[in-house]
Amino acid sequence: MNFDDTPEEAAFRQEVRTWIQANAPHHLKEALSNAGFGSGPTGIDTMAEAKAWQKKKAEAGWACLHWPKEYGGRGATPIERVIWGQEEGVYSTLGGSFIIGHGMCGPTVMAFASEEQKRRYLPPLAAGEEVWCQLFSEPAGGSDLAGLRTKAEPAKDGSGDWIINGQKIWTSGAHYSDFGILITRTDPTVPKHKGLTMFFLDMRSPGVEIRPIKQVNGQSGFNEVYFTDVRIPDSQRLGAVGGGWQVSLTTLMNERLSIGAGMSTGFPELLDLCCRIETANGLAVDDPAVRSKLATWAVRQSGLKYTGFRAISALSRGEIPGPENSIGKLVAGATMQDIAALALDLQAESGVINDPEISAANARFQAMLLRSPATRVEGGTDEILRNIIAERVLGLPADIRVDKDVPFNQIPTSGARA
Amino acid sequence: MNFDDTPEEAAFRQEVRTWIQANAPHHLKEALSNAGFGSGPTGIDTMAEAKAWQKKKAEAGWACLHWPKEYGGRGATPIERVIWGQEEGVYSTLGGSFIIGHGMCGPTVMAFASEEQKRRYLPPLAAGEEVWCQLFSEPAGGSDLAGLRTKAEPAKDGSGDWIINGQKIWTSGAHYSDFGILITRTDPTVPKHKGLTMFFLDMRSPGVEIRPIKQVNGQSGFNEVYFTDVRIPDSQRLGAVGGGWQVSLTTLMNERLSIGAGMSTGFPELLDLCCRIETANGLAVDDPAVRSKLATWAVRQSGLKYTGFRAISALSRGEIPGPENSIGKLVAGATMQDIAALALDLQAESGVINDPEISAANARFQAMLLRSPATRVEGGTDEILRNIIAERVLGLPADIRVDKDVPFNQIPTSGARA
Amino acid sequence: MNFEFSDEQKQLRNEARRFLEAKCPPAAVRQVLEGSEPFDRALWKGLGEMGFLGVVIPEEHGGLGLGYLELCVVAEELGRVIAPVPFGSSVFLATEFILAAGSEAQKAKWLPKLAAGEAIGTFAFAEGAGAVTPRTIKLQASGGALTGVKIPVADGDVADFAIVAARTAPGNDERGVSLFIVELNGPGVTREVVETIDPTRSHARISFAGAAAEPLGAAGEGWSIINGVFDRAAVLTAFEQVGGADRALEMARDYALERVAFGRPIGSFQAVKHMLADMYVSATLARSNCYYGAWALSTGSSELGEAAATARVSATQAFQHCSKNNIQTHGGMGFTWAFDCHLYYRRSNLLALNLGSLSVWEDRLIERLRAKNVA
Amino acid sequence: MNFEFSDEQKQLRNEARRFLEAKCPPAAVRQVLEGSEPFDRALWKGLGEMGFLGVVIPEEHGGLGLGYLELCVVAEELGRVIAPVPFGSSVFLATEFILAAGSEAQKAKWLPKLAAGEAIGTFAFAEGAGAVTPRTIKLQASGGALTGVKIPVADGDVADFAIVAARTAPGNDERGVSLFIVELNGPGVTREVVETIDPTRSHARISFAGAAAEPLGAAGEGWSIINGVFDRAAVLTAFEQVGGADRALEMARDYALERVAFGRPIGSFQAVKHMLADMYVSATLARSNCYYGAWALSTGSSELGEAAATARVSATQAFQHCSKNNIQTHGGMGFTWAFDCHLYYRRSNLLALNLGSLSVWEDRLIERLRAKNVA
Repeated sequence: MNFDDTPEEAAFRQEVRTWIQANAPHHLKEALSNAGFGSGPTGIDTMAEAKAWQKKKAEAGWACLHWPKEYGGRGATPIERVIWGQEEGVYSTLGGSFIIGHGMCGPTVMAFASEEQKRRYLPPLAAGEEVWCQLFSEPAGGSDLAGLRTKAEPAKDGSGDWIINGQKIWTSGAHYSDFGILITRTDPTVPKHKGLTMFFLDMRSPGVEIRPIKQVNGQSGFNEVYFTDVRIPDSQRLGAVGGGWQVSLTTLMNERLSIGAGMSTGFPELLDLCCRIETANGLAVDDPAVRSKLATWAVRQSGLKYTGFRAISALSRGEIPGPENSIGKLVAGATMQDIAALALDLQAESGVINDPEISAANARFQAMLLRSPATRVEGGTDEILRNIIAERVLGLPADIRVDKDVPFNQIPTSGARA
Repeated sequence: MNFDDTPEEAAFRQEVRTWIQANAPHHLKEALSNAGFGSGPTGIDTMAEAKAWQKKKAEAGWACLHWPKEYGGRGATPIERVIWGQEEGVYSTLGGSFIIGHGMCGPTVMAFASEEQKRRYLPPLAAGEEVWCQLFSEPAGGSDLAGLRTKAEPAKDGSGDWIINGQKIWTSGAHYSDFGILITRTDPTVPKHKGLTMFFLDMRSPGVEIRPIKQVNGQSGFNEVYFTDVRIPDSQRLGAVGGGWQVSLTTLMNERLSIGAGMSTGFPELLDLCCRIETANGLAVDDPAVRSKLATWAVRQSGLKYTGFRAISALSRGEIPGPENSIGKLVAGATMQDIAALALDLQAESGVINDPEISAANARFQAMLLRSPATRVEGGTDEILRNIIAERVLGLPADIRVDKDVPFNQIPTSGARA
Repeated sequence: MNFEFSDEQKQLRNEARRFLEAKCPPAAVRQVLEGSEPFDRALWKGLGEMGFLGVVIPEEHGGLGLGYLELCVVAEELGRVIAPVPFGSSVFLATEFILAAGSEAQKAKWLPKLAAGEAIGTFAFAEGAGAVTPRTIKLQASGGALTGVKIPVADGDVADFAIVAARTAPGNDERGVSLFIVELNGPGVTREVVETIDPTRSHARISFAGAAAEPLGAAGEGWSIINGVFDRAAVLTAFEQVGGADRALEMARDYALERVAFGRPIGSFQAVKHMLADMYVSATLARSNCYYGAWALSTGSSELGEAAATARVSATQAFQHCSKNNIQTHGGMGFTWAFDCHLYYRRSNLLALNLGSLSVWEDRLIERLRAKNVA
Repeated sequence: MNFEFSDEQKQLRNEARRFLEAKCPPAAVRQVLEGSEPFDRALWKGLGEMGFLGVVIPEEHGGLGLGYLELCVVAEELGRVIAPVPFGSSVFLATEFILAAGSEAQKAKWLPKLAAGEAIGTFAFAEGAGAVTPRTIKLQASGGALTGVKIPVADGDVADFAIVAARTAPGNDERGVSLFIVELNGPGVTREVVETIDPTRSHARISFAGAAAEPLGAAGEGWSIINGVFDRAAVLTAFEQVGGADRALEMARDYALERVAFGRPIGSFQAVKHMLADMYVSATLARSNCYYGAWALSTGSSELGEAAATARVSATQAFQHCSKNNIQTHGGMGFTWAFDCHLYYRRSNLLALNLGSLSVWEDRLIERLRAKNVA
C-alpha cells in the first residue's frame, strides 16, 4: 500500500509536469483558485480562456487523453488520464464547459456514429473548437428520464429526415454549444423505454430556441431548449430507431462518474475559516462545540478522498473501479449544505452578508449555501443515488414500476404545471 | 393560553389527589421512580402489587375511568382521565401489564361482544382481576399485520365451534394473561384483508402453548403463542366472519395512542448526568461540545411535552386531539438511542459497565441502549410510523400494493425462516 | 389546561391571513427581490392601518393594546408569506426596546409613529463577523455622540431610527455597554446597503461619526436590557419561523401530490413520503415549543429565558429543515429562480442568523436548563 | 499509486477468513455470551497456532515478523466474526507497548509468549467514569509497587499481565505518568469481573495493594508512550470495527432480500433500500479512511496521528450506524436474543468506548488537523 507512481507512471507524470509548467496559463492561477461553489472566476472571459487552453493542449496531444489519436486524443491509459488531471490541477477547472462534450457526447458519438462522422466531429470537440451539449431531461421527466415526450416523426416529404417537436430542460451550456445529442420519442404506443431514438444535431438548426434558466444563486448554467419543427437528417441518428434508451445508457454511465469525481465538500475551506474566526469560546477551531461538528465532516472529506484513491489504484492495476465512487455526490452535496450552514452560523449576524468584498471568506460559504441545493439534485437526486446504490451495489430489488409494460401514451402524467 | 384547570377540573383533581394521597402504595415510590428504560423496579413482586393497586382503585371507582360504570369504569370524561394520570404519577407505571387489556382488548370487547359477555368480562378486566392480551402479530407478518396465517376452521363435529391452528408472536404478557383477543384467517381464497375473523379466548384452553421471547436486554416481555387444534365457541367471535380487519382497526386505533403518550426520551436523565460527570473540558454540562448536542434533544423533549399539552387542551375543550401525537414514539425512540450513546461516550471507557451497582447513573443509560432498538420497532416501526404520518396526516398516497386484490394464498411469502 | 389560542385569537389569525394572502402573494415578495424598492411600502402601510404594527403598544400610544399572544399570531402569518417588510426590526426589536427601557417622553415620541408605521426602527448590534459578546461592542459613545461602525443592521437602510448598543466604559465587560436612540437621517450617520442571502429583507452598514444619540435606559444596563428584549424577540421570531416552516411543508406536500414520475405521484415514493413526514415532525415540535414560548411571554413567566431559547432553537431548526427539503422535493424545479422554494430557503437562513445564530441560542438554552437542574 | 492490499495480503485475508468461519461461527460467540468461560480458549489457541497473535512480532521473538498491513487484514477478519477473544488487549495494546517501550529483556520475556498465546496481556488505564486524562491517573507507584484501582480493564480477569499507567510524581500533569508491567497472578492484585454491555468480551476491576511492578519505558514518559500506542491501536481497532460494520450490512441486506411483507421483499421498499444505502456509504467511507490509517501505520508516516484519528472516528461511526440499522432492518426479530443482530450492536458500542470514546477522538482529530492547517 503506497501512493507512489510506478516507474512508467512517474515518467509520464514528469513529462506532463514539464509541459504544463511551460504552457499553462499561469496568469489565471489566482482567479481560478478563488472560484468554486457556484461562483466563477472573476475578471476572466472564461470561455475564451478555456478554448485557448484546450486548443493548446490539443495541439500538443494533451486533449482527451484516453481517446484514440485519430479522433483527437492520445490513446492514453486510464491511469495516465488521472495523472494528467492531478497535474493540470486548478487549470482543469477551466474545462468545465467541455466536460459534457468530452465525457458524454464524445463517447456516444464514438460508439454509434459513422467513421466519417467521427473523423469530422470528434477532433474539433476534443480541441475545444466545437462545444457539445446533451439534450436529455424534460420538464415532465425529471428523475424519470425515459418519461420524455419530445417527438421525432418522419418528415412528410419522404426525405427520410426527422422532424422534432418538444422541449428539453436542464441542458447545461446549450447557449454556447455548437452541437447536441438529443433523445426523442419515435413511438408512443410501446412501453416507455422502447419507443426512444437518439440523434445529434446542429444547435443552430432552424426551430431551436434556447432560454436560460435562472437558478437560486442567480446564475444560469442550465437552459430550456424548445424544438419547433426542427429537421434532422437520418444520417445523424445514433443507434437504431427505438434503440435510444440503450444509447443513452452509454452516455449516462459516464455522467455520474464525471460529476462524482473529485466533488468538493467545502471542509478544507471550513477548517480554514475556523482557524480565523472567533466564537464566544475563542478561536472557532478551539471551541469544543465547533470541533465536535467538524470531525464528522473531516472524516467524510477524507473518506471521499481515499475512496477516490482506491478507484485510481484499480485503474493503475488495469482494473475497473468498484462501485465505491457512486457515493461521491451523495456525500458531498449534503455535506456542503451542512457546512455552509455552520459557516454562516459562525459568522453569526454577519453570516447574512453575501458581498464578497465584505463577507468573511469572500462570501464563499454564502455561495455554497445557495449552490448546494442544486448539487443534491443535478445528475441524479440524492434519492435516485440511494436507489442506485441499493440496487446496483447491494443487489436489492428495483422499485415497483407501475408504468412497466404500459404503452407510453397510457401512463398517468402530472398536471399542466412544469 | 394557560395551564390552569377549569373550576370543574380543579375540583376533580382535588378529589383525585386526596384519594391517592390516602390510598397509594407509598412504600413503592422509590423503587418505581428508579425503574424505567427496560429495567423494572427492583425488590418488588410487580404483578402482585399491580393487581392490589388496581383492585383498590376499582373498589373506589378509579379504574378505567372512561369506561361506563356498568362495566367497571366511572364514565369519566377524557380530560378527567388525563388528570387522573397526572395525579397517579409514578404509581401509574405499576399498571403496565394492564395497558393492553384496558386500552385495546376492553374497547374491542365493548364494541363487539354481547351484553352478557360485557358484563361478565369487563369488570374483572377493569379491576385487574383478569388480565388480557392481544394475539395479532405473526412471524411472517411483522408490519404487515393482515398477512397473518393463523387458521380458524369450523369444527368438523358440527358444533359451530372454531378450531385454531397457527402461531402468534410479540404477544406482550401472554404468560400472565387470562384471556386474549385473537385474529385469524377464516378464508385464504379472498384478498388478505377480507378473509379475517376476530375471537376472544381463554388463554388456558387446551392446545395453547406460550414461549417467552428473550430480548436483547435479557428480559422477556413478549411471547410466541402456538395454537394446536384450539377450540373456540362461536359465541366468542367478535364481529362478523370475514370482518376481522374492521374489528382490528378498532383495537389498533388505540394502540399507537397508548404507546405514544408520555414517551420518555431520556433527556432529563441525561441532563442530570451531565451536571455530575466530567469531560476533559470540565463538567459535561459546561463543555460546549456536549451543550451543542444537548440542545437538539432538549427541544425534542420539550416539543413532545407541549405537543401532549396541546392534545390535552383539545380534550379539555371536548375536541378530539389532532394527529400531532403520532410523532411521539418516532421521536422518542430515536432520541433515546442517541442519548444512550452519548451518555456512554461521556462515561468513556467506563461506559461499557452494565452493573447498576458500579455504573454511573445505575447503568440506566446502558439499559436505555439495549432497550431502545425495541422501542423503534414495537407497536409500529419508525418506517410504518412515517408512512402513517405521510398518509393520514399529510394526505400522501399509500404505498403501491402488489398484494392488493390478490387472493391471500397466491401472495409471495418469505422463506421458511421466521 | 388551555394550551391553545383562544377563539378571538384564531379570528385575528384568520383576519391576518386573509389580509396577507391578498396583499402579500408571492408576486409581492418577488417584486422586492427583483425590483429596486428595499421593502413593500404598500404592505407596510396596510399593516399599520390594520393595527398589526402596534399590537402590544398601549392604546394611549396609538396601539391596539393587545397582548403578546395576539402578536405571536400575527408573527406566524407574516412568516407564512415571508413578508418583505421591516417587521422584525421595528416591531420585535425597536418597539420592544422602547417599551422595556424607554422614558415616558421616548414612548410618547416613538410609539405612536411605530404603531402607525410612520417610523421604522431597528437595532444596531453586530460590528462584523462572529458571535456578538460584550467584548465585540467597540462602538464608542461619549458626550451624547456615537463613533463607530455597525454591520450588518437589518433594515438599517430604511429605518428612521436605531437602538444602538455602544460602549460607555472602557474594557470588555457587559457593564460598559449602554443603549442609545439615534435618528438615522441626521448628521454624522452614513448608510450603505449590503447585499445579503435574502434580498427581500434589506440590510445596511451604518457608520457613525459623532452622530447625536439619546440614552435609552440606564448607563451600563444595555446588556441586560438586550438579553430581556432578545428573549421576547426570540419567541416572536420563532412564530415567524414556524409560519414559514409550515408553508414550506405545504408547498412540498402539494408538489409531491401533483408531480408524476415513473407513472405515479412522487409523493407515493417512500423516500419522499418519509422526507415529508420528518418535515412534519420538526414543524410540529417547533410549533408546540413556540406555544410554550408564547405562554411564557404572555404570562411574564420566570421560565421565559428557557422557553424563548427552546422556541428559538426548535423553530430555527424546523424552518431550515423544511425549506431545504422543500427544494429537494421539488427536484430541479426547486432550485430555479422561477419557483418560490428559494424565497423560503433564503428567509429561513436569514432568520436563523438575524437574532444571533443557532449555536448561540443552543448554548443559552443549556445554560438555562443547567441553572434550573442545579437549583 | 497502489492504495490497496497486495495479493499476498489478500491471500492472508482469505486464510484468516476461512479459519475464522470454521472456528468462530456465531455459535462460538454465543457460547461465550451464554456460557461460563470468559473467552473462547480453543479459538485463542488456534489463533496462536496460525501465527495471528504475533503478526508484527519479530521472528527472533517467535512472531511472523510481518508488517502492520498484515495485522490490519487479520484485525478486519476478527471484527467480521466479532471474535470472543482478548485480541485487542493482548495484540493491539500489550504487545505494542512492549514493542514500543520494552527493554530487550522485557521483549525476550514477553513477546514469545504473546505470539504463542501463552500469555495474555492488557492495558490498565481508566479509573472510573469519564474521559481519561493525566489528571485522572491517581494510581500510585512507589518503590516498585502499585497501589490503587483500575476499572474497567478489558480482559483484566483473564490477562496474565497488564501494562499499568500510574502516577510517579505528584500533581496532575502528564510528566508524572509512567508505565509499569505487573504480573496479575502475583500478590497484591485482586480482580473482579464487571458486567458489561457485551458479555462476549470480559472486563474487570483490578485493585493493586502494593503489587510488584516493573517499569516499562522511562519514568515520566508514560503519557507520550500511551499516545503513540493508542494511535497504532486505533488504526487496528478501526479495521476490526469496519469488519463488523461490513458484516452487519451484509446481514441486513440478506434479510431485506429474504423477508417478505405486503407481498414483496422488504428490500424493495425505499425506506429499507435507502437505509441500507446509507449504511453502505458509512461503511465505505470508513474502509477508505482505514486504508489511509493502514498506510500511515505501515510506513511510519508523520501523518499517523491524523490518519489514526480519522480511521477511528469514521470506523466507530460506521460500526455503530450499521449495527443499529441492522437491528432496525430486522424489525422485531432484530431485538430478540435468538438473532445475532444484538451481538454486533453490543460489540459496536463496546469498541466505541474501549480505546477512549468517540468524542475524545473527534477532539484529537481536529486538534491534529488544526496543527497541520496552521503550519
